[in-house]
Amino acid sequence: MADVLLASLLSPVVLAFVLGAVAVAVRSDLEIPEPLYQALSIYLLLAIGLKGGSALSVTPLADVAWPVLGTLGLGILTPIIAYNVLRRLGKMDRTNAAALAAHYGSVSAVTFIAAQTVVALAGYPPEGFLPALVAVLEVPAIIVGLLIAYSRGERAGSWQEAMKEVVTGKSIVLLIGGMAMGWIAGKDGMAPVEPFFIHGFQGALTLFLLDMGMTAARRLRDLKAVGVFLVAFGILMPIVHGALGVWVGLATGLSVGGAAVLGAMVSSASYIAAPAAIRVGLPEANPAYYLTASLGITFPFNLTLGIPLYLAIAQWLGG
Amino acid sequence: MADVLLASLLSPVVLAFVLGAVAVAVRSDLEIPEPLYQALSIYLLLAIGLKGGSALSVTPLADVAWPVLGTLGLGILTPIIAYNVLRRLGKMDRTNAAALAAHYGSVSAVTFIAAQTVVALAGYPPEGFLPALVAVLEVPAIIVGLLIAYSRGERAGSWQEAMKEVVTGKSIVLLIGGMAMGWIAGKDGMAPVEPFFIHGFQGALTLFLLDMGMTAARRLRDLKAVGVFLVAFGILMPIVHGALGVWVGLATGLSVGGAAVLGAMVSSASYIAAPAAIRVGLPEANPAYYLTASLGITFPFNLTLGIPLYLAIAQWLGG
Amino acid sequence: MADVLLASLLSPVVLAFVLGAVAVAVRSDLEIPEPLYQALSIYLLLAIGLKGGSALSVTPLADVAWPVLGTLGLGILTPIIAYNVLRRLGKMDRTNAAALAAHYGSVSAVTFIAAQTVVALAGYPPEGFLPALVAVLEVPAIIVGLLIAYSRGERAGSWQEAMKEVVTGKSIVLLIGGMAMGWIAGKDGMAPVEPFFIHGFQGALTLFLLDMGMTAARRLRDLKAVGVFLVAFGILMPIVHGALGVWVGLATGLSVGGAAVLGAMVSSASYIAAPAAIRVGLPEANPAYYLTASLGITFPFNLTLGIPLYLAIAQWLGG
Amino acid sequence: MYPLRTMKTVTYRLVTIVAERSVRDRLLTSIHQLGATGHTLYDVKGEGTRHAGFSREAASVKIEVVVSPEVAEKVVDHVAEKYFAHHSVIVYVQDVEVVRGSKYGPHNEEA
Amino acid sequence: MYPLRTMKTVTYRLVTIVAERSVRDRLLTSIHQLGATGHTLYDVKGEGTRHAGFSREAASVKIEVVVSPEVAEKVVDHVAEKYFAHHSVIVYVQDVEVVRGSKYGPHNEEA
Amino acid sequence: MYPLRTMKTVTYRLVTIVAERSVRDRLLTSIHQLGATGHTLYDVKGEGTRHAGFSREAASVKIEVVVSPEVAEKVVDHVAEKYFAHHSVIVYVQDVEVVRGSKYGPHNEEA
Ligand SMILES: Nc1ncnc2c1ncn2[C@@H]1O[C@H](COP(=O)(O)O)[C@@H](O)[C@H]1O
Ligand SMILES: Nc1ncnc2c1ncn2[C@@H]1O[C@H](COP(=O)(O)O)[C@@H](O)[C@H]1O
Ligand SMILES: Nc1ncnc2c1ncn2[C@@H]1O[C@H](COP(=O)(O)O)[C@@H](O)[C@H]1O
Ligand code: NA
Ligand code: NA
Ligand code: NA
Repeated sequence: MADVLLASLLSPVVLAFVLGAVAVAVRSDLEIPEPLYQALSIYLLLAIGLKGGSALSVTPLADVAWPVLGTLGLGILTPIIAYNVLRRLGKMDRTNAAALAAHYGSVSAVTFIAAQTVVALAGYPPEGFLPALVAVLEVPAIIVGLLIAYSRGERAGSWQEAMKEVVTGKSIVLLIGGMAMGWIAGKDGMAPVEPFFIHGFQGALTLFLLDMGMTAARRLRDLKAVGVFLVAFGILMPIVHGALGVWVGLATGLSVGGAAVLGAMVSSASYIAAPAAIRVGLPEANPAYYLTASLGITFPFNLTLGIPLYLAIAQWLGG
Repeated sequence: MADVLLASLLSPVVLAFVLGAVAVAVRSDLEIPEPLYQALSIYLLLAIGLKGGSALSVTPLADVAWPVLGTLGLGILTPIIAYNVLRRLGKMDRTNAAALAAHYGSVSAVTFIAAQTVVALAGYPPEGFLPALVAVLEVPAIIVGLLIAYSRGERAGSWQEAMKEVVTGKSIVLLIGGMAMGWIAGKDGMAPVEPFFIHGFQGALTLFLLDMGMTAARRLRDLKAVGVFLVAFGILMPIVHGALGVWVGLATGLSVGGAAVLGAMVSSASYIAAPAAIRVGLPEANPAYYLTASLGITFPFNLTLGIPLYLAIAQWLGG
Repeated sequence: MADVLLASLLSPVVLAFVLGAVAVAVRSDLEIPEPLYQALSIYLLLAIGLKGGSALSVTPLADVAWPVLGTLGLGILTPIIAYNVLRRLGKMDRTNAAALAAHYGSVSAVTFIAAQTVVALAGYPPEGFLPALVAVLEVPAIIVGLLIAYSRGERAGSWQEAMKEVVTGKSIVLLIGGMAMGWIAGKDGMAPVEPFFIHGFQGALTLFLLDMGMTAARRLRDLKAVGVFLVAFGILMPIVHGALGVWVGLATGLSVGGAAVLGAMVSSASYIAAPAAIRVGLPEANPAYYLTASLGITFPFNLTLGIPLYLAIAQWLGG
Repeated sequence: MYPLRTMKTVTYRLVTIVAERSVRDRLLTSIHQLGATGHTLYDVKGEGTRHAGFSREAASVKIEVVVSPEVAEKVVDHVAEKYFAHHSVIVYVQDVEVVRGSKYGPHNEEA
Repeated sequence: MYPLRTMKTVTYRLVTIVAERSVRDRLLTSIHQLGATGHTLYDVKGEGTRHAGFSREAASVKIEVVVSPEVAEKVVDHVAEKYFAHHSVIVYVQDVEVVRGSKYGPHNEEA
Repeated sequence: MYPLRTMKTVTYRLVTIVAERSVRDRLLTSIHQLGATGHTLYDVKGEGTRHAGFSREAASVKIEVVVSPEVAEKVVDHVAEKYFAHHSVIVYVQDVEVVRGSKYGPHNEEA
């Protein structure tokens, strides 16, 4: 595991994240222009979709069915776990607990990508269709989180608007759209776009993580507003969810690599789709909580220590 | 032809166009940032130019001369055809007819690229110097369209400003500039920039078409303002021009693939150079007409059905 | 040398610079969107750093130590030379002389890249660790320039703010950060990001130089404000500094190619880091002087004639 | 004030809204329903008393509408009622002199 | 109004133009010919009564100029005469208080 | 002026600064120290009497702050004193009517 941990920590992708954080810490005038950030995130989501779709096109349905069902179950179960932990142990109010539950039940695409890379490098190539699971995992938890909140009192937001945001949000459109494209075009059809979407992928991800490092470091300034409990939650909840994800992955027939990646996905907290939907559906929840926890604590934890940990769990359970 | 049609319809490039249109239809919050759109269009135009220029550098002048002359003729003839169709059959006023004529006589670079790809995949690799024909086809029709309008009454715009826009517009500068660069640098000089400009091309085009799909779908909302005649014009005029283009291509010595691509070029309607020049020279023409017809009707038609059709015509005439 | 000169002048990179200048000259509406410019400059600086760092990781310290010391010396010496030339021969006031000295003592990363490419193509592959020298050369001259100004009277700017800008400016953060990343990740760790950062490099540079050509041409409009002396300075000073750089390079053990590149670096004038720091530390200096000289005169001179000249000097001294 | 002499000008109201992006589309819909005949918008960055900076995704947008005093009032009321409690939004109003007044909707008064 | 006490301020006019991009360069040339000593511009998106959205290529640009009342009048007249008939353009004018008035051209009155 | 009837509005001051980017961060710090409770900013391009265009790197930034008249005065004074001599900077002030006045800092007068 030390090997994997080291290889993971010393990859350009993680180092770029660190560099971004350092740039903020030393108050450099480095800035990633907003359109570049948006361009990279469109590119990454579409690329994941394309890759997953073209892999799906050569995977028998039977291999995919159980993992999909398992992931769906996790998408419903994990926000409920998170909500209860926050309410009971954290004494958090309903609104903010529901908002955080939506985030921690959903998934961070970048964590998924990083996990895929690390796990493959460690010699456990994961199944190619995993991006389909990202799409499956993204939505349900946000709906569950909103349902919890809306079933417990008047809300300032709009349920319909929030649902519309959930299902037509850009990350789901690009992910599912990309998968459809990859699936229809198939391996052969994808060949001409591979240099752009496949070979360029890790490099583009490096630039993206430079930006993520800057954003995460800026969020850390809000840390005191957030409190000790939420910091602990941001590290321990992912470990619980991650272990659960690994176990479900192995139980539904995924390889050790695939289960480790599913663990990382389940452990991760959304920072694109969930914030967008929660802002519309639950505007009274405090963004400082869910953004700081998800971007400032859980994402860096998973990127550095979490992923190797989930792989270790997968090796131990499934080896 | 069914094969080609299918391969064309199911390529990532066309699928991306469809995805863009779907995103608009479901009112997704997906947005392609303006600078990304501009960056992609600079990249694509320069890349076409570079490729064409380096191909030209190894082509004997004799092979190019006739196709260039033929294309020039088409650039003068097709706007006159289009103008007369619009005036006589469509009873359209002079200003709008001249504006549309300029658009349908000029060329859409993206249609050209798509045609090149489809035709090559179908086993009919077109001549490498075709980008030179794009440059030749772009300008004359816009001048013809403006001449028609200016020779028929007082105009609100400025002839000089419009001419300046025509010859120094960004698409012509990048296309001709790129060709000069590619021609001077030659095949060897181009080698270091190939990974960026050649291998990355299809992928960048995919992203660009995602945006085009969104723009086209938005334009379709203006469809009722445009009327039935213009919809029919937007489909039938390209077929006529396309057939003419194929025939001239074969007559001037192009291969079946080259003639099919020339057909697609001639059939296509400009949506960068012509609108820019017409807005300056004929501001009284209604942009809703020419943009909706060119972007909302003709472009999607060519991308999906037109290109395979022109190839079929080329196979039939030239086979 | 004629060969090298020709190959250099006819490379896509230089041609793109010329195309940019032509676009401005004909008043084209071509515009490189600001975020694209920023994205390219982030990419290029990070890529240079990564490449240099991974080369450093396999270079014995002994090979690097002398060139680093020599470069440091040049970073201190050349601004002093430039200052005295400007004061004594040019009769320039202290503030503007100090500002120009800072620029001409520091380094232009793009000139460095262009030199590397030309020299390698000419059959003299330079040492891989040269980007480390860029980082070493960038900072000292700016500090020397500011020191000269601040030791000679009251200043409108802020010394602290300027120092902060110097050491946390984006170009130094990306260059040194990239080097650290490349050094830690090593050759193997870099492999996944190579298609993006290494293979795509020359193409991205081509786009960047299109923009540089436009900027340089716009600066030339200020030429009369700048005067004959400064035009001569912008051509002759680089030749002197370049020859010095070549000589120091050979004396500290660099290969002919490495010494030529060091010559180009030393001869070049900064146009990112120095202007940013000088604007903060010496706001009373006139930007028209240092920007026009550095971007409008010295950069084009080096890109076209300078680099082949330094290579010729290196061949002659070191052959 | 220096009334323009040549062209006939009318005084309308310029309502400026700076808001987190998540409310942009809803705001635009409401503004047009309340009677605006057009709008101008662009992305901005900002800091305020609520706006904790959000993530990058949640930068702000600025919306400007030239409207009659009556519509201006309705827009301000709408924004205050619907968004002040839970969203990062500010709104302010100024007078502007325009030519071609009718373009911005009916209006009974003149400058 | 709350006149600034410390620095001496003068009231000038802020002319704001929102126009389709195709007229940008011609507008800027005219504005400077009419007497403006500077301008500020940025890209915006918008909708109005004419502006059918054009294509992406034809998004709008906003131009702001601080000028004397006389120049303001000329600029508004020019825009109205040359562009209102066929282009997507709006123009409006406001008072602004500036320090260093002379910077924006000659002007006989004070706040 | 057409005072808004429904919501209670207060007149504050909108201070607009257009400056070369190199002074952005220092300006923001000072503005907040002088009493602003928020700000809005965005990138612009411009030309003026000093602004020789700089390089691309030195395009301009526009900063807008809604503040009380007292703070407005301090901000204008600060900008004039610190930046007019050597930097490309303009500043101008306008009245704006706001709802929720207290949000922008204490203020003794009303519209
Ligand atoms: N005093 C102010 N001056 C200018 N803009 C402000 C001010 N306060 C807030 N804003 C803008 O309004 C947005 C929302 O403000 P808030 O609701 O206070 O977070 C901020 O992001 C700023 O862009
Ligand atoms: N009522 C309005 N309020 C604010 N901006 C407007 C308004 N009407 C038009 N605009 C802006 O002016 C541009 C041209 O308007 P139009 O000529 O009506 O198409 C639009 O794209 C908008 O950006
Ligand atoms: N008369 C003006 N109207 C509008 N903006 C101006 C004016 N003068 C200067 N500016 C803006 O203020 C910046 C600095 O101006 P200056 O200090 O004159 O170079 C310029 O880049 C413009 O964006
Ligand atoms: Na999760
Ligand atoms: Na055509
Ligand atoms: Na130097």
